[in-house]
Amino acid sequence: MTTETDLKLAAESQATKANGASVPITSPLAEAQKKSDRERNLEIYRTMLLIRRLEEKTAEAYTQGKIGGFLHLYIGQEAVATGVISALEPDDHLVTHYRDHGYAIAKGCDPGRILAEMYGKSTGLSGGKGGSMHLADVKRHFWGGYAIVGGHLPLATGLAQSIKYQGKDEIVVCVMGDGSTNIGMFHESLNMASLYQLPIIYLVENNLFSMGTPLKEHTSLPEIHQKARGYGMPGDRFDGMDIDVVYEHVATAAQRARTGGGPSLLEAMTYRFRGHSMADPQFYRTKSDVEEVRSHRDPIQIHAQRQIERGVFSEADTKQIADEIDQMVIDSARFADESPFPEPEALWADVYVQEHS
Amino acid sequence: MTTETDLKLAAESQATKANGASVPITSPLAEAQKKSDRERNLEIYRTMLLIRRLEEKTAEAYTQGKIGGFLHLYIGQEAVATGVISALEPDDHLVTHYRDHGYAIAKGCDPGRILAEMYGKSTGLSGGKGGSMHLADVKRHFWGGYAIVGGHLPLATGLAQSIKYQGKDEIVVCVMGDGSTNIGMFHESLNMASLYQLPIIYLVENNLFSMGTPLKEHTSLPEIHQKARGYGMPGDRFDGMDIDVVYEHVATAAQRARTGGGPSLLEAMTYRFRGHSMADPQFYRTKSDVEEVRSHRDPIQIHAQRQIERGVFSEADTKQIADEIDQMVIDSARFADESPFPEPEALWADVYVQEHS
Amino acid sequence: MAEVTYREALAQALREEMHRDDKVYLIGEDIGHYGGSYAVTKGFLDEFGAKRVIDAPIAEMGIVGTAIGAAMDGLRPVAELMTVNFAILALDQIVNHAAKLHYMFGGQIKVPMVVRTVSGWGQLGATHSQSFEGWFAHVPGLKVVTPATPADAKGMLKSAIRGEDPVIFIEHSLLYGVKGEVPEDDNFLLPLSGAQLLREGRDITIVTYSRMAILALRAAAKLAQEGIEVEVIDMRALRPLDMQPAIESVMKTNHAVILSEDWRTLGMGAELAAQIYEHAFDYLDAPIARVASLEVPMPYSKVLERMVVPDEEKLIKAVKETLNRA
Amino acid sequence: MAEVTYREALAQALREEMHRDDKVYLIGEDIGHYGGSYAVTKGFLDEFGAKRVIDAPIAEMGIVGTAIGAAMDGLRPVAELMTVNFAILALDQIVNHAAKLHYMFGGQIKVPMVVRTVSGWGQLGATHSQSFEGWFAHVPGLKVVTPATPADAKGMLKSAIRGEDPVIFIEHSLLYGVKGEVPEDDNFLLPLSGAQLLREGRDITIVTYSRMAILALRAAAKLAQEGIEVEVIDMRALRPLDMQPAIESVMKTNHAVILSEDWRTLGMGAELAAQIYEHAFDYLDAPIARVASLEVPMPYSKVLERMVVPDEEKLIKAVKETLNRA
Ligand SMILES: Cc1ncc(C[n+]2csc(CCOP(=O)(O)OP(=O)(O)O)c2C)c(N)n1
Ligand SMILES: Cc1ncc(C[n+]2csc(CCOP(=O)(O)OP(=O)(O)O)c2C)c(N)n1
Ligand SMILES: [Mg+2]
Ligand SMILES: [Mg+2]
Repeated sequence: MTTETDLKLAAESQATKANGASVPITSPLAEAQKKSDRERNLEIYRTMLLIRRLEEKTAEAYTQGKIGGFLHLYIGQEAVATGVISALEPDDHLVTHYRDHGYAIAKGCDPGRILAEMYGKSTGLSGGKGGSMHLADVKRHFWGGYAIVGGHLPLATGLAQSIKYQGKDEIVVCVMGDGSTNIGMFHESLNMASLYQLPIIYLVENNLFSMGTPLKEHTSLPEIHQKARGYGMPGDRFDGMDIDVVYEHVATAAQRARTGGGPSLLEAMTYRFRGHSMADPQFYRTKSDVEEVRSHRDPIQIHAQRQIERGVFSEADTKQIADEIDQMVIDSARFADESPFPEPEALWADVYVQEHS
Repeated sequence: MTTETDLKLAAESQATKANGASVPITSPLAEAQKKSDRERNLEIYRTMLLIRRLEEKTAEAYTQGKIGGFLHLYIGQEAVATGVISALEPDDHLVTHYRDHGYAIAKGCDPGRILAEMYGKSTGLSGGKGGSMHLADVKRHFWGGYAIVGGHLPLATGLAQSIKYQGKDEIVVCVMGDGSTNIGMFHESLNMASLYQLPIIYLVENNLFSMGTPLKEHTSLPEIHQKARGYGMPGDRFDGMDIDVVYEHVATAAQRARTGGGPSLLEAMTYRFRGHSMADPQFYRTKSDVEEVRSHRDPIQIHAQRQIERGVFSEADTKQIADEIDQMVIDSARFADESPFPEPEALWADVYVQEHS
Repeated sequence: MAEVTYREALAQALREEMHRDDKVYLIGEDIGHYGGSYAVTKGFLDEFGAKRVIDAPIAEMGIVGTAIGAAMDGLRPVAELMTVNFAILALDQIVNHAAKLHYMFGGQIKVPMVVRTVSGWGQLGATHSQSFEGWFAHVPGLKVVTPATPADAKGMLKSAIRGEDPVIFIEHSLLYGVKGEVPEDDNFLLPLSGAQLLREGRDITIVTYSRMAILALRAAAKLAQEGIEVEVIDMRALRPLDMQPAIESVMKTNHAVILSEDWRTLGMGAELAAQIYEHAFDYLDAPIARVASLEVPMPYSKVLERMVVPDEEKLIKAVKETLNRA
Repeated sequence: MAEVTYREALAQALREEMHRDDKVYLIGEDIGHYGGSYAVTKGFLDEFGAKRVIDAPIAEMGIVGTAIGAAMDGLRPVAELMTVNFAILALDQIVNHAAKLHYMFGGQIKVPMVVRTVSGWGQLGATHSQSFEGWFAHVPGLKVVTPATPADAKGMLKSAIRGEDPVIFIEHSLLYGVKGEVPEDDNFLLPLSGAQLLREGRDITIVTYSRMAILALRAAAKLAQEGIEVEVIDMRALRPLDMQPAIESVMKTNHAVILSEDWRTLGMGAELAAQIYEHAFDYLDAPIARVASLEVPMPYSKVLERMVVPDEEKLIKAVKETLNRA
């Protein structure tokens, strides 16, 4: 199957070109925005379902030992990534925390290369060197997932500084969890972003837990969006389980950032249906806590139900998409399985850009 | 003069006893609170003038090469330290930044030992090992001046945590400059203090400059007391050049902290009449900027004028105090001059409490 | 004596000291509700309550800094930093504060604090697989402990908690499940320095610590079958360093290999080797070999990660090369 | 060639590169209105404006982190950290981010950033007198430069700014006033590694860097009067390390002293010594001496501080002891 692999990599060949895009950036989700109500909502459904199904495959692969280390699933939070990316321009910049699979998919990254990265294969987005927490696709302006909590906030802020410095009309979205808002880098980053009026959105996915620590026990101000007040910055909280709501609020903040209005702090109220990572025994909540939310606020259900009621698409459409996605997941897994591990030479590659000088 | 030295050190002998007070803590400023209006205001005048005169002596000693390293004078900000300490109980805890001379004096530390510390003498408050930025007098619950900007905030927060843990009714005051509110440790400390409802006051001396960087250029929210909102904490701003105003506002926050009301963020508006340190060329402001404030808002003038007008004390009283203080400064300088430098053995003392084990 | 895991030995030490002294409390991320990211403090929140088992915000500087402040006032905090990779976020508090206060203020302040943290790897990626024990060991005012066995883990942690100085206590994520004999005595205390001879041998000395000590013993057993008698020295504590056992051993074996899991350049191996050269110069028949991690950010892919870290094969190769030189 | 100070050489490098490439900008505390805490960027705010000379808040993580982000997007930031003592507040950004991104993301990201910072002492107290160059030199992915002369300062800073990798550029506060010949050429570039022979001698080799190189030359001159011919090697860059000149020199002199201003244990001296032993083992007539700072938090009092730091007397003593041994 190397031919398939080769084709895919050829198509993705600019992916490893460092720093910035070399070709116009496109993604299904972005293109769908310009299309009909039906097209747009089908693409949103497709994206959310792909995230869900690929994560399920990922969990399975982890139990099979094909994926190692820490694995943080995005199941339950699909509407946030999907809503965020659909509200952005294709060339807008994205920086996320380690819970990055959903964003990689929404940004249009190849699911086969996403899985391959988690399998530690040379065909992975980061050549197998990053793994689950460090997916990146710079040619799509997805600058990667980061695993030091809060560590990516200054980086994202610097990206925004560069965009303003160069007078570009792009913006940056920096994603983090609720627990990440307590670390010093949050403070330093938001202060600088507001002080310099940078085109950036800090998006907090408030899933009510910092690993196993409940929101009210880790922060003195559980209304996280209100932390924006400390920086003279607008803050906004909304339902992160409803894609349409997410789109609304992100679009507003994006408009503000793009037109010189400066940064925003957004808080998407969401919930993860799985543990913090695959290792999480979840002593801190009950199965019924999770069932409660899953049964009433599943973002994919909410979206499908609404669009079917609106007659925008039908049960049949969702079935067809489900079938397409099942096949896509199978193909992606096969691609990852059949891809080669990195050659030993890869070990010493890219420690420095200029080894000598 | 070793006899005088010996006497002073004998009187201060508990000073080097580690961790906490061994004898009931007293200080002139604290005692004066319980006395008459006249006594109280004379003591306040005495304290502010001693700070001013000792700083002038310090500056002179620096130019004579008796003091080395960084020297940050407190001239112009006297009303803040004096107001803060007069509003506290003698056994309340104090942690400050490197601009600590005024606080050491207000807390009742011996001026001779303060100067001796700056001279690097063994009779200094910290045995000559700390210098100007690291005065401390633990037996008076003055836990010291710290020179890593923001570095002392977590320490002060931990002191407050210990006080609450042990059920003591003391409180902590943590002093910092306006520029220090931008560093991550400010965020982490205030969040934890509010989350755990600790008995602490964070007091910002807003002298409008972070070294040479103007307030509006270093922080996105120049109304520093409003940063408290990000932590669900009360914030309060007031005139730091008026001792009576400082007393008022600090007393209120102290009462809140002492009665389980949790932490506060106070902002005292003040100004330094000298450079950031002795090395400061002050390119960032004009002589007339300083003259303007010095002539209209000198905290010592404001206090003296008001009390004389109120008939609480007279010109003659101030003259007499001035004479006493001039003598005190002369004696302190002599004590510092005549004190011995540390013995070579001191180099290896106190690296560890338990060298072996 | 009972057979318990490294994890359980640590839990015993914490539990016993918390029962003995109510000034001892724990603070760290997810040590309570979650039960500890490596399950060391599982059940502690129920047993001791939220006052003494504090689930901290993600704020490494705040966690260590407040622990220092509480220690200054006489409490005995045990701060947990989930891994040593995050400990560098708190390095200012550890290096510029905990290590300095007693000296800088002329003995007026004491900081009886323990910082528990964890080294290790296992497809965790570049930012979660580092070893920084050498950085802490560079700093006067700190004590640095790296126990390899359950017994050392328990005895040294108890001593660290009862001691008067700041201690950086570095555990290893790949050791938590390892079992060993541990005394049940409530007052089982071990000194915070002192290297230990783990295995006698006449041909060559392996100087190491933490998890690598186990690796060294396994390699030594294999080498014995080939007639190579290896002496293994476990440093146990990295500051203060007790070099005497290693130096005496090398004076006997005339050959040495330093084995550590950190990056080679400026790693622990550099100091351990330098001191052996300085004190056993005339006894060495060959240069000392340093077996350490290859100097790349840790790659995620297991095929690459395997190449980076020291293993039996690399160690055995270094031993043979050192013996066969010249 | 013109005689200029180390300070002026740095200012020339910054000014020239800013004129050459408008993607180069400066960010740091008090580099603008104040003119730089060591006056290196005096006048830059007026010359280049606030867009390219940014007076940052006191936020070391933010300063370095935003510089990394801007570098990722193609700018060439020069971040200034007022002293290396505060640089450890930004260590997470430097070690877990700047050093890792290019590798961790499979080559997709580049970080062409320079962090200028300063070591030094002078009655500044325990928290303001430290040397951490060895910590940066431990980290794969970073380049570490420690120029001793105005020419090196200028040529290496210009190369660092034009390079594609993150560079930690460590200046010395006691060198800013020192003068030296500096080429006026706008394209005067020096490689970011490569040790240099500063003085030839047959008897013993002093291996050092930064300000200590000046001290070594002074001591060498004195020793020459006593008939002891010292060879002085300036390492200039600490990562990557160019050991060849030092090793060849020791093969000739058979004696070595390592001179550095950091604490001895786990300091630069450990690595430099270890590598010389490894590569010149059979040529050494005596163990290598390490002259470094005494291992205490730096005391303020000048009578104590004087005892801590290396000086001519201590160096000369070490040279003679090494030569007279056995
Ligand atoms: C500086 C730092 N401290 C601790 C950790 C360990 N850690 C990883 S994720 C996490 C919890 C983060 O929770 P949150 O920010 O709410 O994000 P979520 O996982 O819920 O999406 C912790 C403590 C880390 N990676 N980095
Ligand atoms: C972490 C850190 N960064 C930088 C410095 C250098 N520095 C010392 S004081 C100072 C300015 C502080 O200003 P502010 O907080 O307003 O206090 P002020 O001196 O005005 O009282 C700076 C940048 C430091 N000591 N620590
Ligand atoms: Mg969360
Ligand atoms: Mg100020």
